[in-house]
Amino acid sequence: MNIHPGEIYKSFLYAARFIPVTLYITLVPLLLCIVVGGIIAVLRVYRIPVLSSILDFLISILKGIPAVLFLVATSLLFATRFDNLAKLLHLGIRARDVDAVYLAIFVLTVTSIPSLSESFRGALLSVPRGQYEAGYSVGMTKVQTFFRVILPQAFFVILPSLTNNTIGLLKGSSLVYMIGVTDILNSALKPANATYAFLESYIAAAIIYWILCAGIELIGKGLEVYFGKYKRGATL
Amino acid sequence: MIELRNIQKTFGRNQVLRGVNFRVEHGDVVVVLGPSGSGKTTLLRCINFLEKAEEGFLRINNQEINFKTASRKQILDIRKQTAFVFQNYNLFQNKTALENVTEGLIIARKIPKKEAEERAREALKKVGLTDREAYYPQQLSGGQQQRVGIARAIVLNPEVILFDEPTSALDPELVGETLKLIRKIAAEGITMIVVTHEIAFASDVANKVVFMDGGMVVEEGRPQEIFTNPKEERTRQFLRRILPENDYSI
Amino acid sequence: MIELRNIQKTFGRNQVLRGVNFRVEHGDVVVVLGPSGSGKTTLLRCINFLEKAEEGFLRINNQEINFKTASRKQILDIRKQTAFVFQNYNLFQNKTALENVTEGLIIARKIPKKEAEERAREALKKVGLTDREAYYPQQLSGGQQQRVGIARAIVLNPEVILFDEPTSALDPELVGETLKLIRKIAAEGITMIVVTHEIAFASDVANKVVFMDGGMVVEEGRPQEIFTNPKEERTRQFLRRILPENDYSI
Amino acid sequence: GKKEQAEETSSGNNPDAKTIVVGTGSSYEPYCYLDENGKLTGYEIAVLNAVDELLPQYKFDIQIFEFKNIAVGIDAGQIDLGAHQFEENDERKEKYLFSEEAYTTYDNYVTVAIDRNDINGIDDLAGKKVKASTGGNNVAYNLEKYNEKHPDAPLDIIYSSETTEQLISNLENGTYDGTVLLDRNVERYNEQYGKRLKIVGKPFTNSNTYYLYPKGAAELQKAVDGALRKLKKDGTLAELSIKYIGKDYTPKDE
Amino acid sequence: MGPFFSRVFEYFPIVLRGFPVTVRIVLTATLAGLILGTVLAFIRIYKIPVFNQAVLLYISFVRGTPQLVQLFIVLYGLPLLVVKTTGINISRWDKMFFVLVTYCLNEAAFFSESIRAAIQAVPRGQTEAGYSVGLNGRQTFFRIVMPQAARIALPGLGTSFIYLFQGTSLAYLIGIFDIMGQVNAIGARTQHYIEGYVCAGIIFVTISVILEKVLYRVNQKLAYGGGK
Ligand SMILES: Nc1ncnc2c1ncn2[C@@H]1O[C@H](COP(=O)(O)OP(=O)(O)OP(=O)(O)O)[C@@H](O)[C@H]1O
Ligand SMILES: Nc1ncnc2c1ncn2[C@@H]1O[C@H](COP(=O)(O)OP(=O)(O)OP(=O)(O)O)[C@@H](O)[C@H]1O
Ligand SMILES: [Mg+2]
Ligand SMILES: [Mg+2]
Repeated sequence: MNIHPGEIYKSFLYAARFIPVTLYITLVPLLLCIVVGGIIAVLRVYRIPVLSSILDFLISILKGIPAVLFLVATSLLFATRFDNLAKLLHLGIRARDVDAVYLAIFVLTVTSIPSLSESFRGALLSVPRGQYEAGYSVGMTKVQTFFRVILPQAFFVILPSLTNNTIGLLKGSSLVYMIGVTDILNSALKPANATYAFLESYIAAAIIYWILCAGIELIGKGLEVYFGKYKRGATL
Repeated sequence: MIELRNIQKTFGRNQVLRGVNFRVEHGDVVVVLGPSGSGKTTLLRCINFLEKAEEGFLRINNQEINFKTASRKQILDIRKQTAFVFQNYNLFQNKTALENVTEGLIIARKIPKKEAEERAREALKKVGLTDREAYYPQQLSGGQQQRVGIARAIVLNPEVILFDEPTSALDPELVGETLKLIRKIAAEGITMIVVTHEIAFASDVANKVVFMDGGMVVEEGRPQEIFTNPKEERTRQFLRRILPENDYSI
Repeated sequence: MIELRNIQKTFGRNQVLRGVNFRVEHGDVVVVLGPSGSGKTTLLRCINFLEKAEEGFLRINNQEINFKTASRKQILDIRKQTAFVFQNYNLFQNKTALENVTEGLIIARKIPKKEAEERAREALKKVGLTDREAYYPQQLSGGQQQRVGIARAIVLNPEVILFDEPTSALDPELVGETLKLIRKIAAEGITMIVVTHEIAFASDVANKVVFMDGGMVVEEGRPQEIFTNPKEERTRQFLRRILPENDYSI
Repeated sequence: GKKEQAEETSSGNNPDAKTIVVGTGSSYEPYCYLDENGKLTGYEIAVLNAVDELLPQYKFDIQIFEFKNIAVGIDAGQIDLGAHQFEENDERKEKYLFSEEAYTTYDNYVTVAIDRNDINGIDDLAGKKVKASTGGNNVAYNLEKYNEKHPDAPLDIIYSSETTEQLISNLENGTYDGTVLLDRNVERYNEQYGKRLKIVGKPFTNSNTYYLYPKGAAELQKAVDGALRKLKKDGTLAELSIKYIGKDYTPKDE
Repeated sequence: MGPFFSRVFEYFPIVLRGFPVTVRIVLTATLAGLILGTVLAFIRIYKIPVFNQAVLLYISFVRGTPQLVQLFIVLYGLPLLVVKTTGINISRWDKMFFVLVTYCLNEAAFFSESIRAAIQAVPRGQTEAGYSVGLNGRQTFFRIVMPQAARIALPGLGTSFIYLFQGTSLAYLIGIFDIMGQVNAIGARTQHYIEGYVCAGIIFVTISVILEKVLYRVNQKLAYGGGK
């Protein structure tokens, strides 16, 4: 094996500067997904007529659309149509003024919604019926019961898969290099332009990813302990 | 005063309640008896609107509600006058004993937190759990959980408390304690409808026993009458099976 | 004949069984009584090796086994002579009633499928479930599930059947039925150890009552003796709480 | 089925021939790509086969890797020769061995949208957005070098790896002001998408492409260089260039 | 838009050539991943010393690093390991082998956690009931616990199965043309990428919708009379 540690170090320094970018395009979509995926899951769990069947179908379609197709199609449509639309609406903004990061966030959010929403759905379904009824029986409305009783319990259940989803998003976010957003992986490769030390670049990126993922797992475990405090010292 | 008139409830094609009528005076304790599947739980759930009956009227004091046309607001109103104690407790798993009791007060009744906690502590004291207020349900024994469930109900100061087999998930030794507690609350003049198979409790505490079968009230009356001299054959048959002087011969 | 000698079991630092001794003659029915946590379940589980006791001897007929040194083979042997009926049924959820009963015969006893099914059908008939053989546990009522559990035990033709509160999860009406069934099996001369709080059943069916507390046998004797004239204060106290002539006054 | 192609043309009748694992790509038309039938083809492949033909002591086993992974494979000692239009520079030479003999010219030009008239050379792009990609050949390297030399008026280099269609659209809508491409690639894009791009000014870089070897493969390098020289001399290389790329892009020795 | 769709039609059969390759990777990785994942799950459940720590490290590595790096390790590291330990040179084996190994190891790590959760979700009483009728540990696991755990794990496994169809593109990086590989090859040849992606999208969406239906059926079947 012909590995130059110096190149790893160089790539590491390059890539480390882009940790914030990767975290940004991971965590913002994650938050958006939690909100949107959560709402979709709620609509499906409460079996809102018509809407929930439409969502069932849309989710299974969306699951099948490869992220790169979505990315390329979105960015193409954006590049070719946005200016016309903006002119039509008399907006001063043009495609070139829009930071590709926003496009990246949009695409990563939409493509991650199915798995997030599925995790949420499973978690919501795992809260026993009796918990809803207990809420109603003390006079709380559906909404109050949901936010005060069901959600906190579902959140505990969803945490392991949320950790999984976050890690998936983190690693999957390097895709947005296809629209000019530079993240950890692609900045790690930059020094290799000069040297072709791609192996070293990949190793550097892997180290950073591993550290970040370990951190995410740690946070996940911490949240599990925190939100699961009602399970601690369970005697029954 | 609570009055049920012609309550009907169907699940799919299965009519579970076929027009139930009865009346409970203020401060009375009614025990509902009946074989499994006769609709006792469903009846209680309908009164608390956990299930929506298709037909019938419910009158609590001077407020009458038609199940067919009940509005959201009316439902919430009725729920404020009724409280439910579940067979399997159904405590909020993510809340401590104290929070379980304050939740309805603070969120549904909009009572300031401080006052709510005061009242909750009082209720917990009544059920003998003062020292357990910071415990989560999973850290409590079945009997303790059920007592928190009872505290959660009485703290709301409802017109009527509905108990669905409050002791059937408890260890035999704890059954007595819990029934004692219910008796104590009854003594305070709170109206109660209790589904239970504890005949001794019923004879002792109830003002009225309602025997249901097949979604209808078959017979009702004072406990002594029903237990010692049931009029209906179906009641007699049921009591024979359930009374402790059971005969195990084949 | 089954004999337990000095059975000791510790969970962590909590010694749950502190040297239990008793003896059951062939064909006898022993009822084990005692407050919650006294170690009744643990004792049964040790006999079936669901839990491994640290100390003690178990003798079934002429075979004696030392818990300390029991080998895998010995454990399987013992399990073949004992059968367990669980409080919450524990039927195999992925198997029909019939398959639940044949499973042990076919897989553990290597009996040909056809013969196993014949024997299983007979057992199901004995518990009155001939028409339910193709149902999955989730499609059966609690009482029916418990009867499948009993069929699963008797089909193995064990030396002793261990029942852990076989009726405590059942509807009161079904309790009688199930106890009747157990009595019927007892009449066939199968040795049984039954943990139950059903005093009426114990008085009627048991040859012997064993009262446990704190991991030890406090008192044992014939039911009439124990129930009407317990020697130990602890036994008296317990019976006062549990007997149906309960007093609910505070 | 990548091995067969190598075998049918290589001097496979020599049983003592040493197998050389050649790493090339599959997504750089017209150098190395799959034709409609899924067969690996292109200028690189043709030249490799011609070289193999001339070297009875070697048997080329052409395998497909993604551009960057060829270097990784060489690092790992599993690829003996990389052929993917590699350009050389000093940094690369420290880590790898390049062929002495170049086999393609590689002239890059500043490229802009066709109706863009304000940019006539690299200096006009100062402060403007220039698209480049990592994991490619020398373009990004030279753009960075340019910035080092012009710290007062640097280019705003944006790294990306979009599809051709995205690139053209982004040059048109001003997301990028320009990029640097091979003149012949610009022609191809214009053929596919209508005349939407143009090259401006004189070449941004003049360079050539070489084979990439691990350090210490001098013997193989010498032999291949010899074969290349022969192919250049007898005109085969030029022929292949015309056949596959459309014009003669073989380097003329001064 | 006319030429766009005619290109989609033209490319579709070519993209479809990658289908068997994708299916082969997906099926192999899923099957082997399930088996290996179950073994890993057991190591975690029984907390077998040393192995447990090793498995934890392994899962964390697989979850935490880019798949491409894992492919390098398998492609270049595994032959080194094998040649050192057994003297067999596997470095020239079909590259498909290495792709399969990479995906298997990857899936195993991800599956093991869901499998572990599913096995632990089957009530302890089921195992005890098995013992009480005289089954041994292995019999109890395969006949009682596993069929029930399967149902619990199924939704999660099904989703990752669907995603795996789209995620086999490592193969392309070393010259094996799965569906996405074919799309890239077409893109490289014609400069038209999006049409190929659309073809792939059609295939994947079809698979996703069909699988969803199949999963629903299997789920019903594994419900053992429990309905929904
Ligand atoms: N959500 C439901 N959907 C369909 N059928 C239901 C539902 N809830 C109850 N039932 C049916 O309604 C009937 C009455 O049930 P209910 O629980 O009210 O009986 P019960 O008298 O409380 O019996 P038990 O003593 O066993 O608690 C039963 O046949 C039951 O199967
Ligand atoms: N697996 C275990 N780990 C730790 N402690 C245990 C375990 N199983 C039982 N115990 C403890 O052992 C004691 C005896 O339990 P056991 O279940 O045998 O009592 P029991 O007499 O059957 O009570 P009950 O009437 O409530 O069923 C209890 O204090 C219980 O908490
Ligand atoms: Mg009920
Ligand atoms: Mg017990």
